Amino acid sequence: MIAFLVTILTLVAIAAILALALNLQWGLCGMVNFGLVGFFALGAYAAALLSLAGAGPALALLGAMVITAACGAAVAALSHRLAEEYLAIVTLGFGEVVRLTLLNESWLTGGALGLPGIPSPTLRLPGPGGEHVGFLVLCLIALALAYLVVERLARAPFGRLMRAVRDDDVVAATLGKDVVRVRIAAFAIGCALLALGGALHAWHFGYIDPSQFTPIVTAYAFMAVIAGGRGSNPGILVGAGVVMLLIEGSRFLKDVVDFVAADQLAALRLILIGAGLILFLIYRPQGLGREYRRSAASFPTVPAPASS
Amino acid sequence: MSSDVTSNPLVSDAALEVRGLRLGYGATEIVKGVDIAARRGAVTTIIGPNGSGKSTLIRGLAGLLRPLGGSIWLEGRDLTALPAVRRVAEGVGYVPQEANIFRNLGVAENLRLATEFVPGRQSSARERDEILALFPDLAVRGALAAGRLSGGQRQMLAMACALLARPSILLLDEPSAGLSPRLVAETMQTVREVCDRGVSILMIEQNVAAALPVSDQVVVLVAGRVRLQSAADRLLVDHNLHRLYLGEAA
Amino acid sequence: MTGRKYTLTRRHLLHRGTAAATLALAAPWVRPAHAAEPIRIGIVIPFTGASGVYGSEMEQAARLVARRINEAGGLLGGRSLELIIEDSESQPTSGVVATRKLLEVNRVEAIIGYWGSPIAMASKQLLIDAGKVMMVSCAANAVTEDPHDGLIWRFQAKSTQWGPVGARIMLNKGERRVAVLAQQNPFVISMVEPFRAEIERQGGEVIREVIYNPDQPSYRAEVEEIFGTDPDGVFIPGLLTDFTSIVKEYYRAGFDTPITSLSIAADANGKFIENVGAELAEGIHHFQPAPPLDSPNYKRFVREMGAPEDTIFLFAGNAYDQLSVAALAIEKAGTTEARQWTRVIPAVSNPPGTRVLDPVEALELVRRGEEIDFIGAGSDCDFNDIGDQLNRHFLHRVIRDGRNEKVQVIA
Amino acid sequence: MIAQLVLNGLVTGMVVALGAVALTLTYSILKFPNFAVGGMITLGAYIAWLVNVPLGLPLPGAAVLAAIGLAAVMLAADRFVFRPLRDRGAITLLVAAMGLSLILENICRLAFGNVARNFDVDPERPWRVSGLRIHPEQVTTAVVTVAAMAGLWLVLRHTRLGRAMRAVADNPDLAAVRGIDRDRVTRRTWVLAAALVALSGVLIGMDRAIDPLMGWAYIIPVFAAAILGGLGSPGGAVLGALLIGVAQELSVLVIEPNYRQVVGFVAIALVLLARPRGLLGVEEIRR
Repeated sequence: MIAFLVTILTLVAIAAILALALNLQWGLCGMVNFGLVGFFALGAYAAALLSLAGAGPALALLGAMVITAACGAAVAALSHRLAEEYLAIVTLGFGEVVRLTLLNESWLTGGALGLPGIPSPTLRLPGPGGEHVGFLVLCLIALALAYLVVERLARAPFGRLMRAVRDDDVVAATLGKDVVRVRIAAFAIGCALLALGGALHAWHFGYIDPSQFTPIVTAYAFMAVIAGGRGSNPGILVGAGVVMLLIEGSRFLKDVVDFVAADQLAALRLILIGAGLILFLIYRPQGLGREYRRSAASFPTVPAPASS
Repeated sequence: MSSDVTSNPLVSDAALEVRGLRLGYGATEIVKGVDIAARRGAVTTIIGPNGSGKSTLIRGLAGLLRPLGGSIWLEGRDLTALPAVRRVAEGVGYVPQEANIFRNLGVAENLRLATEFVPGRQSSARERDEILALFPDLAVRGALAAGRLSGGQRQMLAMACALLARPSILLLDEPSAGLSPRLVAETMQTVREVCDRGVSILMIEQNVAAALPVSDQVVVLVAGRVRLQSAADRLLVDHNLHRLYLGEAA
Repeated sequence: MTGRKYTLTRRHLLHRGTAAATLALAAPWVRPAHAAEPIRIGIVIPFTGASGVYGSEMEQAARLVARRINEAGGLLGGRSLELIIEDSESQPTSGVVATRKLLEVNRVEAIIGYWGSPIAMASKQLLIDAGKVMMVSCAANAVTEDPHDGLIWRFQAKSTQWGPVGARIMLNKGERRVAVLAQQNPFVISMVEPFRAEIERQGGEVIREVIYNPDQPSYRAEVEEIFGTDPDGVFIPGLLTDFTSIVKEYYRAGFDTPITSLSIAADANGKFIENVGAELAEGIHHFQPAPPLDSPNYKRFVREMGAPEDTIFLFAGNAYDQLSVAALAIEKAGTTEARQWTRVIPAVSNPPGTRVLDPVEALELVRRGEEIDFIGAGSDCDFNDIGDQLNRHFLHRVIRDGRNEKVQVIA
Repeated sequence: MIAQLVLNGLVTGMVVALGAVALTLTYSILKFPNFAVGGMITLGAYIAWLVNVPLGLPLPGAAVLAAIGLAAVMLAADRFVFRPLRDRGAITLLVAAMGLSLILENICRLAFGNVARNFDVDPERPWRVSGLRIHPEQVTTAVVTVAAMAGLWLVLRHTRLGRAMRAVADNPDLAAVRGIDRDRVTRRTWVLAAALVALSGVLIGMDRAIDPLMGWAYIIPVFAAAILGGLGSPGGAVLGALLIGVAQELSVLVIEPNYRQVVGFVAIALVLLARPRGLLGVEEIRR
């Protein structure tokens, strides 16, 4: 049981890094990244390929983060003139392009067969399953670093600028700030964090293939940010934990519930996840965090703030 | 805070009466308890510096914001709880600033929509002709998308649409905004004419110089509160008041 | 159709009732200290996602074995088999978490199922590290290639064994200029090269090869592309859903080039013909590793599964065999220690010995100390030294008038 | 060959067009991209299947019942999901729609399992018209799509509801001031959109097979079409769908077919760079 908890915590740590990255991009800066899983996959594959080529963990991680951040910057630069909804579909498209490339360029990525035997950095701690605990410690360190980076960015003048950009890019622009640069930088930093998550994922599983990187990963990250409260970094940690516990904890449901078939239970689980998401949005819009700022929420006759 | 002029609702000659109205977005209160009485058959103009809450106030009167407190009465009926979509049938006409017509719909469709969804306030053909006669500039092709009209034509179309639903009070949000000086004068003249035909008017204006001559009554709004409510001619001659309440805006 | 679904469900409920009772008795917090502890076996199979269609039949088959063995007194002198079933969601990451949970929380002795090569690939190291037995139903060669301490057993023909069979079937039909339309997935992709090699070895030619992504909105472009080259025949290894769409598209586009496919696509327990109707399915050749169709054991298995008599289960049989072989090996080794009983698997499943078809009978023989050669419901269950199955026979069938007709068995 | 590809592309585009138009309708009234369209396609197809196969009603009748059934579901969704969230901004609604899609898709899985299903229609061989292969289902698709589009055009242009919808889309505040009840218009928009999506689900089900993932496979082309045409513009959505359909089919002449889904995106990216509001998108009103 302890060992399984270690597994779950490792997954929570990785999920939390993804959620922090999304919070930086969307929560703080208002940039919807529906292609999150694409950047995550890119980071995982880059780290895996570099690790397999014999690069050390630090070099592999750095390489993955640089490559992914560059792609993120390119996507953000390409779509900087687009309204929120359009960025959503461009990033979604980018994610799809990544998936198809990983699937079809088998000379590099192993195609559908994936990349097995990825060497991972180890931190062997004493005791049974020590290497799992050791890896968890590495993930927690990475999470802590990611948290510090995002939190510092949020508190720095840069962070205030990002919030200004999110709340009203026209205002931010007239303030003479280089909105485009801020958006691109924030998006690229977010993508670098996604690559960090990807590298940890690749190392954790030791085997990656395209079917691990489906849009549901993006959905989970959004759920974590919503549950945690958009814009609130401490909330995000809680949110990622709650979401992963719901997803993985519901596995235990079928050890207890025995009156529906397993395939039906699996469908039921996803229904509950969807319903939980909606209920959270309706009844806990501020999420579990406290820094959620929202106005005009209680006026049914007020139209939604203009989306552009 | 109370205004200089207090009205007695029972014996009021006010078309629209506002008592202790508070409006805002979320926790932010912008209009902080105002009392206004817009006299029947008169032009009442609300002036005040930027950020004084004029636009919030008029949106609240139109029903686009739910009041945080206070009440709104039109011809003795309580409108406070009614949303915008119901106030029009009660006789509230509203011409927003700038986005005051359906840009992607034709001119004819705009005019048709003016009354199509307002139960019981259809104007007769004669009234209709009379109203449209006030706006000669609108003699354009009906299928023309309203967004392609000039700024002045749009303002005219918007007012015509509001009038077609035969309002008891017409709320105008800065009718002069974005118009050339010649058009401002024309617009103000039209406002006066409309009022003279028996429609009470409550308007917001930044352009005090243009608005005062056609106004009967002036309300000065500062920081969400009514600082002064008085007859327009009094304000027009009182240069101290001018400086004091209107500052550079005058 | 729906009617059958409901009876299955009712049957499910009955099984589940028993299972629930077993579970309740076995739950650690109510278990009396002296009661025999159940032997836990995990199952990781897909119930959702792209291959979600195969999970239920495998679950049902495994429960069948567990129930029969438990009713006959269990293993090792009265210990019952307890199954813990996890959904792989057709996804490696979920499969890994499921595997971890089974190993670390449920402390199972073996995990069976593993439909889908990526899931097995991602999970196998965990089982090797834990020293538990893994029994897979997937075909990618890589699963058994690396050293695995004799812990991994494949209850399925390897991908590379499938390809040449398809090639021979097409060559036998006289198709020499052939084309391949294959789904991008590890199982299918690894059979394409051996297919091409076999075609070329026998003097044929693969004139066009198109790989398509699973879950595409449509396959129109692929169909135009591949049939437009006017080959003698087209090999379409795919899965049921995409194959259904492809055949509909092919028919409506007016093509008539002969098609050869896999039975998981073109039969799929009769679902394919049900999907497209007899006219479209007419003349499609398909093949798969054959279960011992004529054995009484297989016939009874089909009956117990509540399916029509002529159903050819591919994966349900695997789950049935996996649990049977695991039970026999545990009984034979006299221990639940995985590293020990995994070594006696060939002893119960490979010749020599009495050929025995029924797991409960086989257990009897094992207890009496006899040498046995277990013949399963999915295959003969004979393995080589890296855990791959030997002597897979392939059944080649063709669809005529809405029915699958046996053409030949290919060794 | 090229003519055949263009024809195939047009038919693919038509299937996508219905969903894209529905998306654009809900977008113009509710101001958020409705990601639930994937789950709606799936549910619509399954309702039609339920009526068509187990209950044995002919497919046209099944399609009508599917439209009604899906409309009822979406009215409930509007009441319990979208209305409470209406003022929370587009992205909150969008994420809620994703959650709804997950629910709808898995309700289908819960009720019908993962096995692919098919309608009870006899497939037919194509006609050959001067070298082109045209099959009856393509004609059905074209007729249904064109009829639905024409009907929608009539509704939008020449009915009270159509004017109200366009007014709300154009300027929701002003529409309220003109006495147009946005909630009513919203509900009717859901009904129209659900009917279109259900039809599209039926056409997709005819084209390929019905399975719980079918909506997912179409969500990206549907969005691509709607955005290419300019969210909020029904004509644009049709144009975008046809363009994407044709471009995807033609792309196999130059690239491997398994990359053709990328083509749609490259096209979108290029068009959006040149015209950030899409082909026929309208300038949003800024206050």
